[in-house]
Amino acid sequence: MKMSNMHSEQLCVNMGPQHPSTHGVLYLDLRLDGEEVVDCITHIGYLHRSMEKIAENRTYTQFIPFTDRLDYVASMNNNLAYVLAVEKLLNLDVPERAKYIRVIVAELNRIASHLLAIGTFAQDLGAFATPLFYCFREREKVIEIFDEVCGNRLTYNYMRIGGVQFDLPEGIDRRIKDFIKYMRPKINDYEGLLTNNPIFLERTKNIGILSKETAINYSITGPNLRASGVQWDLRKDEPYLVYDKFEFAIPTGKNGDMWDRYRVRMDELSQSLKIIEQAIAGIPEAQATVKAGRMIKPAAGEVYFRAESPRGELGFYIVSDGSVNPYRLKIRAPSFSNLAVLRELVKGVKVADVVGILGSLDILMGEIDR
Amino acid sequence: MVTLSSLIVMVLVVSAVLGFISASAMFLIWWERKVSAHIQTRFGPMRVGWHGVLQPIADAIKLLCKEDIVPVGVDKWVWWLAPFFVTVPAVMAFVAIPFGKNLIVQDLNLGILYIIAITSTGIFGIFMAGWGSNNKYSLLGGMRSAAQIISYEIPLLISIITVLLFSGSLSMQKIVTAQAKYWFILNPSLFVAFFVYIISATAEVNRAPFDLPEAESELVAGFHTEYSGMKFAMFFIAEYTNMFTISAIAATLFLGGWRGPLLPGPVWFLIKTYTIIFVLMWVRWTFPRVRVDQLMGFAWKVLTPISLVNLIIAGWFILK
Amino acid sequence: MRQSKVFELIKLKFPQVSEEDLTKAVIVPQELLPAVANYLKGQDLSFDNLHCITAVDRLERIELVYIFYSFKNRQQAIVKVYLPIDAAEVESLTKFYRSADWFEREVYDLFGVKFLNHPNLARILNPQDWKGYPLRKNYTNPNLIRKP
Amino acid sequence: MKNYFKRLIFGPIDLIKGLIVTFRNLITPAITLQYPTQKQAMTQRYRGLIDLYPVKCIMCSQCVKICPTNCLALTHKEGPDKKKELESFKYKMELCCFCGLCAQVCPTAALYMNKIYEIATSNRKELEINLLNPDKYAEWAHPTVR
Repeated sequence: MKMSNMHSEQLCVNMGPQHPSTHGVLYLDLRLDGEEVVDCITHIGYLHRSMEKIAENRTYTQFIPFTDRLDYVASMNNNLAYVLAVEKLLNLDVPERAKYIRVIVAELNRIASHLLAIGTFAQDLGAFATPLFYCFREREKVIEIFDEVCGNRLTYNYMRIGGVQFDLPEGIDRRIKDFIKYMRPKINDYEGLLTNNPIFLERTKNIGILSKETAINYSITGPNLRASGVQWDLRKDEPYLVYDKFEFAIPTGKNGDMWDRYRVRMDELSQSLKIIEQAIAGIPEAQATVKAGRMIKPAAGEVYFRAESPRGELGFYIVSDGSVNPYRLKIRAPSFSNLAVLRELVKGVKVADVVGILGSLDILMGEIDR
Repeated sequence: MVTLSSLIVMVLVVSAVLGFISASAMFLIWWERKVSAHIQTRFGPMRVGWHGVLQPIADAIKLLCKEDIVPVGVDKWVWWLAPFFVTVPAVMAFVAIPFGKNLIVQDLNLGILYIIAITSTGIFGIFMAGWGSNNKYSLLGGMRSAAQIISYEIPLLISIITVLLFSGSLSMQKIVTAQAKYWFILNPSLFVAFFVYIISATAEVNRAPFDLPEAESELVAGFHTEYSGMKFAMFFIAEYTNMFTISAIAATLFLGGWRGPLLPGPVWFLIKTYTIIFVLMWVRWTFPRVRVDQLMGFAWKVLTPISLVNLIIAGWFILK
Repeated sequence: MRQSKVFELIKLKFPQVSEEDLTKAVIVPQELLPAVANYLKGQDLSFDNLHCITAVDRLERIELVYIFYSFKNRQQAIVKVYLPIDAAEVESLTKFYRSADWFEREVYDLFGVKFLNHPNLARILNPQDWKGYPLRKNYTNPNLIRKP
Repeated sequence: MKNYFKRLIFGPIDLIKGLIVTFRNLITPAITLQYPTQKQAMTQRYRGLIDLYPVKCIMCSQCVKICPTNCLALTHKEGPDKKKELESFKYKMELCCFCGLCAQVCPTAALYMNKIYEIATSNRKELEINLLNPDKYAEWAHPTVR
């Protein structure tokens, strides 16, 4: 007998803004029929700091620390995307060593961010804290490297327009190599803990399926798009910095379900390790540091630049009027579009899967609300 | 006719049992925190006493001193009584648990049936908490819990019946005596029954990976979301007492109870019980949580058929 | 295919469009936007992805910026719509691209551009009862501190 | 049906794999530090609070101009020998975002960031720091540097 024609009174559950697993201050207005989700209305904006307005009142250099606060898990990538956009506006070329350093730190940060994504995803599925703690342990190693490189653990403010703030410190290449050696077996640990675990498979396979067409139509980017089977990675398809010199694969999924999204992130971990290995081996000796640049005056014009951040394509649309402050700065945050699809994905799933799908989309409210 | 001496004995026994229960629950809370911490490569509580042994006592004092918050719109009576309805059955089950050769409060001749019947009533408390809290998360947790416990009762009972076929008695002491030759777990049929029992008992006491009624990530804290202070502590104590009970039953039914060489009976009994509890904790901190429909599917599609087939095979063994 | 090629193709079909000198973006008249979007999404150009919508307040006008992307041809197209600041209204693109939903709400929230036929045009980042459109240049708020 | 039995048999094996991972971690020693008693050494480049060598300062106000949150303020006066002299150098710590731009832009390295990170206080007044006071950070814990 089909149970689908049995309905109970609709239950309205306000999930968030304070809830253990809404990844920040997200508010989901869930309409439940028993345990099944009928509708889900997403309310955002609890973390709105009006970054774009702030940018209009800051110089180009002064805005770099603010980009740290967008996607605070992957600050390096935010710095990078912003700095590259300004450099494109200025038509500025960056020393080769600075490019390599940027690649290394951006990929390290991608690993840190993906680790957090995997850990919190497992946490959302109810593997209480254990995978999260393992991921944190490994992420800590990355953060310690960053601490050494740029002196901060979360908001790095490391990139500068035209280069980087500091050169790599003495002996850091040894530490990064050690980290790669340490990280590889840990990935196997996660595989043992999660990938083939029957409960995990049950919870993730064929749930929250995001088809290729829907993903493109909703402008989903990053690992979520790749999990839906679109082989698209800006690092490969529109290479910036020196990504075209490295060999790496673009992991893609087949079905676009939760498991595929998890799988793509896991594979990207090892691909990033591969990139870092090559970058460390090929890093040239040269000047990489630049002054902070108090007065940067690009010519009037507009530029749109996007870079592959761990959550997708982070775009900066900068309009300059020739003064020291940007006339308009638009941040095209990947999580913003990625969250928009949530309503589509959660219709008809159980309430427990809502948090799972949310976790698998790997959103970050700092970036969505800006 | 209650004489003075029997009254004194009764009071002594009751206080001993209650003392043991609270001591055991506190020890288990500390142990769980330690096990989880070390699985996660942390230290866990380290401040109060040696490696934080006194942490549960500190927590209990803190909870006792807390303001008793009554949320607006709760169903007062139901909400107030729920913690008692959860805790009392958990305590009552101790009457028939054999700690040693003569160390049992009352060797009921329907011992195991009594325990199962009493512990099953704990669900009333959980559902009352879910209903009375006037909170949607609590309500969902309570409903999940009711569905879950009723479905897992079936494989649980069938696996116990398999044991009873071999022991030939419902009395806990007689079941232990029946294992004089060998532990029941060494019997292949009862080996299967042991796992069915452990899994369904885990679900019965709402432990991970079946902790849906209090599913942290979706239901905040499930049925006890709105409880604080001592009422919350009672839920907590009930959870750990129940965990002790099911492990004690497993030890009695399958691992020979208090039987064992060299060491005295109660020691053997506690070793076996705590080993099972450790496994439960280990499992809890490893696996993701199952979803509510998968949980029910697992009970009806996997555990119940297995236990039924197992029961038939066991019966055939005995009749042969 | 370059941006200029896209412009030529659109120009062929819609003679009213023009090209912005500085950025080479395609400027589409306000009333033609749905038709152009439909054409862009169609077989000829197959821009299947509306990557981003944003706006720039140019004091006398508001420029809407649409960034389209084609995964088939691996190509980007920037389309602009000039709107008068006092009557900023344009047809919504939600029926072609579902990503437009939130982007348009954001532009509405921050710039006050009304998107006609949008399914749910409500503020998205600011509270529902917020006064004014923060990213407009003439926006005032006692808490807004301008710093040179 | 075949799938059912396959999962029944291979499922537990994969579950045990997970249990082995956690057990391996159970017997490895903990990696966390007992915070107030054990502290991590700070790195060379760690960006703590802003600190000043008043003698080195040439009052160019570059730091004040580059600060994105406007947390620095300095005034100078003419000293007895017609030389510029620092009059006050205020640092509003509650506004500081620890970006380090001021320290980077300082031409004489007069402004630098020290390693203090335990900066919680119950009094908001304490967050407004006079950088000219030599004992300004005396009460706060100075961590070791790696």
